[in-house]
Amino acid sequence: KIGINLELSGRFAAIGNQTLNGIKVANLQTPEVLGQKVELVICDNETTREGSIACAQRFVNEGVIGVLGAISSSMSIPAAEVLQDAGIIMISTSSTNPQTTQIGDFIFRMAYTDDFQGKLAAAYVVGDLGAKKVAVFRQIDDDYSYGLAGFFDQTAKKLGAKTLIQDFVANTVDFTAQLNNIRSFKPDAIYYSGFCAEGAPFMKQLREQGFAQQVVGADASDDPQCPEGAGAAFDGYIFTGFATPNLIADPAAKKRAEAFKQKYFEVIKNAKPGDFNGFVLAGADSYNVLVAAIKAAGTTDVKAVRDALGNMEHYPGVSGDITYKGTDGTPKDRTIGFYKYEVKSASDWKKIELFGKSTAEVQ
Amino acid sequence: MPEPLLELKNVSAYYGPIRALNQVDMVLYPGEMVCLLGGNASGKSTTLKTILGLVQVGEGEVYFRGERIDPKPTSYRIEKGMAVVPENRRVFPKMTVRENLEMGAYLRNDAKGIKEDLDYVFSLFPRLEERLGQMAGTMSGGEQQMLAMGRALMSRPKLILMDEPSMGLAPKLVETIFKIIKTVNERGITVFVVEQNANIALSIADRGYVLQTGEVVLEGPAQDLLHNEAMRRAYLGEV
Amino acid sequence: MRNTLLTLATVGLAILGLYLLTQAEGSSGLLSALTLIFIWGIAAVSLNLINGQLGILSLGHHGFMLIGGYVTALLMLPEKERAPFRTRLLSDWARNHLDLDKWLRGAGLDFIANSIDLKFVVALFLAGLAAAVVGVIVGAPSLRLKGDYLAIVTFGFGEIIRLLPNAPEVAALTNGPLGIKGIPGDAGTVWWTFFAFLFVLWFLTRLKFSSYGRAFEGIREDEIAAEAMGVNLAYHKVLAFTISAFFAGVAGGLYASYLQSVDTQTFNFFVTFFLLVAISLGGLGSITGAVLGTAIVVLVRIYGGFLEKPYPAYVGYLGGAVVMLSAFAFSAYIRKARRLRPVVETKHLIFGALGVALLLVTVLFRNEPWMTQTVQFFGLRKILLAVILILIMIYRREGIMGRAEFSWKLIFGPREDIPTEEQRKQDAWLSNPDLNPDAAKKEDDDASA
Amino acid sequence: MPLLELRNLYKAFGGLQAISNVSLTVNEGEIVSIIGPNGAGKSTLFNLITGVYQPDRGDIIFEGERINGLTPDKVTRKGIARTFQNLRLFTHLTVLENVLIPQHHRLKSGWLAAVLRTPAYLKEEEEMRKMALEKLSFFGPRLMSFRLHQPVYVLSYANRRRTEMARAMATGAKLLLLDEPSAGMNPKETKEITQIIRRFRDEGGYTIVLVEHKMNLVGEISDRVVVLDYGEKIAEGDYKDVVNDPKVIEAYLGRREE
Amino acid sequence: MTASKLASRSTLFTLLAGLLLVVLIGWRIAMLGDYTFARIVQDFLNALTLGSLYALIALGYTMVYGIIRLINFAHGEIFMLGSYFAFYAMTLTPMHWGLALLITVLLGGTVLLVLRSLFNLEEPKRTAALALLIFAGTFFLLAFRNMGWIEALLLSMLATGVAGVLLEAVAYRPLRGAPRESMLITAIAASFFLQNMGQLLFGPRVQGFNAETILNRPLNFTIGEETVYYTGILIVVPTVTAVLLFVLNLFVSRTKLGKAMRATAQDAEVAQMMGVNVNQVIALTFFIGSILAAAAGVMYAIRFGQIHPLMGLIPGIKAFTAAVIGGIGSLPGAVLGGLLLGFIEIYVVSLFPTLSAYKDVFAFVLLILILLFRPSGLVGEDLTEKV
Ligand SMILES: Nc1ncnc2c1ncn2[C@@H]1O[C@H](COP(=O)(O)OP(=O)(O)OP(=O)(O)O)[C@@H](O)[C@H]1O
Ligand SMILES: Nc1ncnc2c1ncn2[C@@H]1O[C@H](COP(=O)(O)OP(=O)(O)OP(=O)(O)O)[C@@H](O)[C@H]1O
Ligand SMILES: [Mg+2]
Ligand SMILES: [Mg+2]
Repeated sequence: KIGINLELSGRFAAIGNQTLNGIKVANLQTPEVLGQKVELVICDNETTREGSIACAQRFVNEGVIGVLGAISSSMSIPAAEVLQDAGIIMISTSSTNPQTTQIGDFIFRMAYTDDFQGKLAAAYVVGDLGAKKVAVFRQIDDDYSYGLAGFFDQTAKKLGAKTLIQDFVANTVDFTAQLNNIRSFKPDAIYYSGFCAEGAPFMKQLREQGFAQQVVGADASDDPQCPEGAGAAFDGYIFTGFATPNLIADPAAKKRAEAFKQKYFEVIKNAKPGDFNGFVLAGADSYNVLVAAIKAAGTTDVKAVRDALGNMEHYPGVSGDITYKGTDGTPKDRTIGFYKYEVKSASDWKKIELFGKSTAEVQ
Repeated sequence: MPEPLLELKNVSAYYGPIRALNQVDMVLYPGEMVCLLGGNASGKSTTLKTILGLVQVGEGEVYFRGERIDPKPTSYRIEKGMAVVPENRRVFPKMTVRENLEMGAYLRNDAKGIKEDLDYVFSLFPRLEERLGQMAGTMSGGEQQMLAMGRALMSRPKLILMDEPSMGLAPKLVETIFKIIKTVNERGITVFVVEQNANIALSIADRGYVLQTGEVVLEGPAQDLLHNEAMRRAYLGEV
Repeated sequence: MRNTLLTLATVGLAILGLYLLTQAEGSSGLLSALTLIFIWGIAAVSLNLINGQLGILSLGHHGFMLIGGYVTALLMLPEKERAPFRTRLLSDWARNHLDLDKWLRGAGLDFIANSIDLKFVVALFLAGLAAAVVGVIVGAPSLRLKGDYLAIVTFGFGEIIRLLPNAPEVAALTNGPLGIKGIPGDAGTVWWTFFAFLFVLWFLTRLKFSSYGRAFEGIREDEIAAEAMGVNLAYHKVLAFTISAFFAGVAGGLYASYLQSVDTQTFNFFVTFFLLVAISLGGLGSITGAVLGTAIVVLVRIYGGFLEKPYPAYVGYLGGAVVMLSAFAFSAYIRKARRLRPVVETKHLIFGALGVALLLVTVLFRNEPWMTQTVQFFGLRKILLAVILILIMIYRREGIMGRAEFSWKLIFGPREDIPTEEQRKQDAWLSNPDLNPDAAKKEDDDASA
Repeated sequence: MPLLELRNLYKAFGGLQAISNVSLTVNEGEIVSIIGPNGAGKSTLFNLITGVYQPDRGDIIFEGERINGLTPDKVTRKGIARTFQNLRLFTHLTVLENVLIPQHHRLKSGWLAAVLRTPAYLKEEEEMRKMALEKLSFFGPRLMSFRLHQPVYVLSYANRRRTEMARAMATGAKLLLLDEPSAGMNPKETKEITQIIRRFRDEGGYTIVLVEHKMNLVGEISDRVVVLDYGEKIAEGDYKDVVNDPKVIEAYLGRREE
Repeated sequence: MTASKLASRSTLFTLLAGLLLVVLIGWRIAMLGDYTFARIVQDFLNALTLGSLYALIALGYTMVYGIIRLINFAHGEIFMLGSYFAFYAMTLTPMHWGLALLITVLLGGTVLLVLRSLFNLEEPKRTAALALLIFAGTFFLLAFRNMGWIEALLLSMLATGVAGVLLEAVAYRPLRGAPRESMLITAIAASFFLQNMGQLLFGPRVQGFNAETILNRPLNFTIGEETVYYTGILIVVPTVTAVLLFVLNLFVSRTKLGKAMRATAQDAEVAQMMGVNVNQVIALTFFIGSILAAAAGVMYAIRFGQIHPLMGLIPGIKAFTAAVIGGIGSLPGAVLGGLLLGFIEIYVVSLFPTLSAYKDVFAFVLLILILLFRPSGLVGEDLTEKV
């Protein structure tokens, strides 16, 4: 029995459902372990902390072995507190805040952490793009965006660039004043660490107000809502995110991912091409590693499974090679992909894969 | 007997579990002036509200100009020719005197007729003309009462229902108001008036009904009621 | 006397039940539901004090809860913090100065120290106090305003309070938008919330049925009249507002402890919205109603989950048909009970027709793929809640309890406020003694004598 | 020393001089009636005395103390209570509660004592209840029996007027200002209320100023009658003199018929 | 303190506050240094754009709020519906004729019913003509046109108006005469319902609303060296708002129906006694309010390029705020309030860049200050009652 705690409605519903699909497909591929059928208990946390805690508690009641999710750090952390206390394994699919896995030994994640993402992006913007001045837009009331912007800002400064930070809050739609603020700063590039709900109007207004600079974003932009929302304004937008099959350096892992992608489009019939992304892979792999750990432990005893998971080395996941041994629950080596949107119109857009970078390299 | 203008057949009305009217029968003929009397809480206001449709008829039927109107909404009944001077005045407080009067003529479209009636109302209540632009809510109690009367007259009704029109009026005006009611009645408008001032009311009315705990306990020509011994004792306070 | 005994017995039973529940296997879901009911119940009855009893639409309750949450968080934060914090000024201070348990142990009162965490009591009290102080600051100037002007100002204050912990100047203490995590959660368990809830209920019920409570209700009914009757408007409004803020702060503290984290997004306007829904469902002005409403809302939110499970589409169609048909029957029933005619309104026939149509569709197309495919609707619970609320407002506009409170009399005693026919007759005799059959008889007797 | 003294009061609303140069003294134990045509400024006078409006000029002196500028609740606490012409009851509260609220300002116990139900508070509450019943008992069974626990909105108009009077008395005031106490009552009930108002003074010890349009009531109980017209005092004296004053007849009473 | 003294004191305070504000702004501009003239102009245009959008929303809000005195929490959701209707009209047309026919019958039928009950259409000939127009028009638009934004706007306004009337009939009408709180709660419930229904029916995700219109055409001019940017919306929305304000004000204060609306707001029972069909008048108010909401919703969607089921929440609150700042019941007040909000939001960000995330705090502080000194809003009516 495996619990799934995801943001299926509310603000992050889109990513939540993508992740859920990934888990479902993985479940179809490996429906059984130790001769028993794996039962998925789905719980929607409505993108609220309270909902996330309620889900966690429900899982404690139903006696699941492990919980997959949640997506964002804001929902993962409170659930992790409950599950850690109850001694249930949790694998957050895409929480990137470093805090999450520090809560305890039962908490794992599938993603990289933001310090890598921020550092890599800064290195790219200052190094590869050669920007001397960068304007940074962050959503100040979100753990993820705020933290990420901080890591970016630090590294960029370290690399010798000047930065100017502009703050906004969730649900902001009008950015004109902030844009006017960076006008005399004359940035060479712009870093955006927020989500698509704000990102689409942001990009639209950015272009309307005559800014032509390169904009770089992060994995929250890995969401069809971005190009579909703002259309051509997203053309040329570059962002970091979970690696898609092509960007995975390890050829074996790449193959696995490709195979999974095929399966995915077979199973999820009305999926659009853009719906397949790193979140799907992360969802699938969080399921896979848990099942693998159960198998390795040879029992459904939670403690044993946790130990198996904690000692897991080089598991061949669809998102790459997964090693938990010797970490706080964050896999050792994750590939961060760099992408670029090529957008003609809201309905005609492409995600170009640029290159991948391994977090192991930065370490 | 001519065709009745208004008829209540066996009407009962309820406020939740409380039965406020109990099998009331009443008839009004065109051109009559009928007076409704009764002690406090006997259901007089409720009777008017039932006729107007502000209180739902629980059992029984109400006919107006030959048509059964109890399932119809209030505005329909007004359209058919009722007008009302409500209990406790109830003018529109945030509208001027003029606007209040215009609201009285809401269903009419003949600008000329409205103008005539406006002048007529002013001739009855000169105070209203003085205060045309004042917010009705800031007028004194008696002034509001005049306004409520004037407003009812503005619709040129067939039947005018009045709930204590003399309440709060100076003695001089009370007389005037009953004269006005009389003239209104003589213009052919049927008048149904609830009045505590039974002496005056009965002296100008044609007939009267007396309510007690929601039941009609007495009815008859006004003169008879005026001289009815029990009636005098019960309502006119004479021993 | 009997009533007091009954009340005590009920409380005793509740404690026993709760105890058994905590011992039972697999009850943690139910327990956390109860915990939430108690926490939100405290917040709801405190909001009810202003919105229901004082009759002032206040939309800033989340602000007071947030203050309580932050204060509790800062005071209760353990020493070994998981997250790196920039400042732990307050929590360090609290650990050194507020640890009553240490003193108790020093005084040899170990058994108290072992059974309850006194520091949490103090923290909650201070949380309430902080909220109450802000309540005075907010209330004193703004309560002069009336109606919706006041509503929007309280909303404004609520939002300001909510956004302030993010301000750079205080972020060192509050950790900015990221909030404080790792508050010890054992303090937020069901016993704590239960007793806090009992206390608040006791307090507010007593307040309501005191002269002060009546004064509040007088203000709600007619400010001008209340003032003319000697009630000091400003004092009483600020008083109610402050007490309400105090308990909101307590609720916020408990909630923070339950969530083990506090931040500015948790206590957003939806919190107040949710509380409003709860108290109006139960009946504005009624404490019992507020509790009942909260219970319904929380339970629907937690246990309504089955509505959002995947099921074959025909279940949905059938469910729709049942809803429509019962809506039809229900409206007819209500109209009949209210003596409204006609019993079946033409427009309500739509419900019946739709119900029958849905039923037909289900039967006719029972084998079609779109009828057997699995569907899943997220968000049905909230829709259900909204529909319940609208229905209650339509058919019982004053809410489930209206303004009444639960009392033993309601169950055992006669209704005092609805007169019998007999009483009304007697009332009429006051105006007209002639109609009094006794009097008439007496006269007859006199005459015959 | 007169109980209440008004000295040269003025009040204007925009261009309308609602009260001009009105002076009046009321002695303890008197019943004074104020009459005058509609819109003469009678209710406005009450509003000035009770602090609902502030006079433009002039003084209001109660028990030797100037009370201009006090808020209505303070005025009430000084000992002046009123009823409203347009009825302002606490409509969703019961009759009894309506009569308890005006006693609240005399409560000595604080809110915490009220919550804790200290003996002192309970005693006060008991006294409040007793006083409420005492005031209501002026109206006999009309308000006392089942009506006591009925919410006001189910009461008929006249019963609401009675409740308002009981409520005003319960403030513990010395001076009652009654604005048309008999409105909405038939002649018989008016007679009844006349007796009751007299008993307010005789048994309750109140001083009463009332506004009325029913001359038989005014004639029966007034010690003194004051006539206002267009905001000015046009006559004052005992009932007989006043009603025969041609100015009053002209402005207010109209042609006498009897 | 007399009323007039109070008034003069509050004017004094207002003046003082205004002066303080000017000084503060001047000081900030001097502090900022690089705040060039072009940037000042740019900020002004930005503020005007945003403010006039708020004003437009507030205008529709006030139609219902000011006239029926119902805090229509669901207005934001009506606004959301308006933008979704337009969105689907634009993306789903031309559609299969069968589907078009079905929708035409459903939509056209309801519209017709609603219009009939709103305007007492009794003359059969005219009704038939109207019916023909509506059915044929809708069918044509749905089946044969790839709707542009203007057609979509019109259709959406009609459909949203009808939705508003239906909402009123289902949720509010049964509560006629109920205390204000009950209405308020129902409004909350309705808003809750529509939000979640929206999530269920339209999907929870953000949809791009990409219309090529003059409204979002980027335009610019130069001041000296620098360029100032704006879009067509800056011209269109203020104009539309001003015209609507004028027309609506005239309608409410001069026409019989407008008077009936006000009368209904003050005392619905007596309004009925005057022959006002209260249900009809309120339905009409909702119709107008919802049409305005739809228009505002489409403008908003075009401006910000996206729609989602919860999009109405914040504009709804902003409109409420604007309406209250301006003074309840006053149409010009609502517009003024909306503009003011827009200006605050922009200028806080540009004058206090580090505090830009707290612009709502500033907005609310200002709101509170305004109301403390002018308790009935900027141009609101006096609230004092005659006793
Ligand atoms: N809204 C209501 N709810 C419940 N009961 C009511 C309501 N309105 C009136 N009643 C009751 O119905 C009865 C009749 O009231 P009604 O107002 O018709 O009396 P009335 O004859 O007009 O008296 P009055 O002369 O005092 O105005 C009374 O017993 C009253 O208490
Ligand atoms: N707040 C106000 N604003 C403007 N005018 C007012 C206000 N209050 C009273 N008035 C006017 O002042 C005059 C006196 O009103 P007041 O209510 O005192 O009359 P009254 O003597 O009580 O009359 P009635 O016997 O009809 O009740 C009236 O003409 C009234 O219109
Ligand atoms: Mg009556
Ligand atoms: Mg008066």
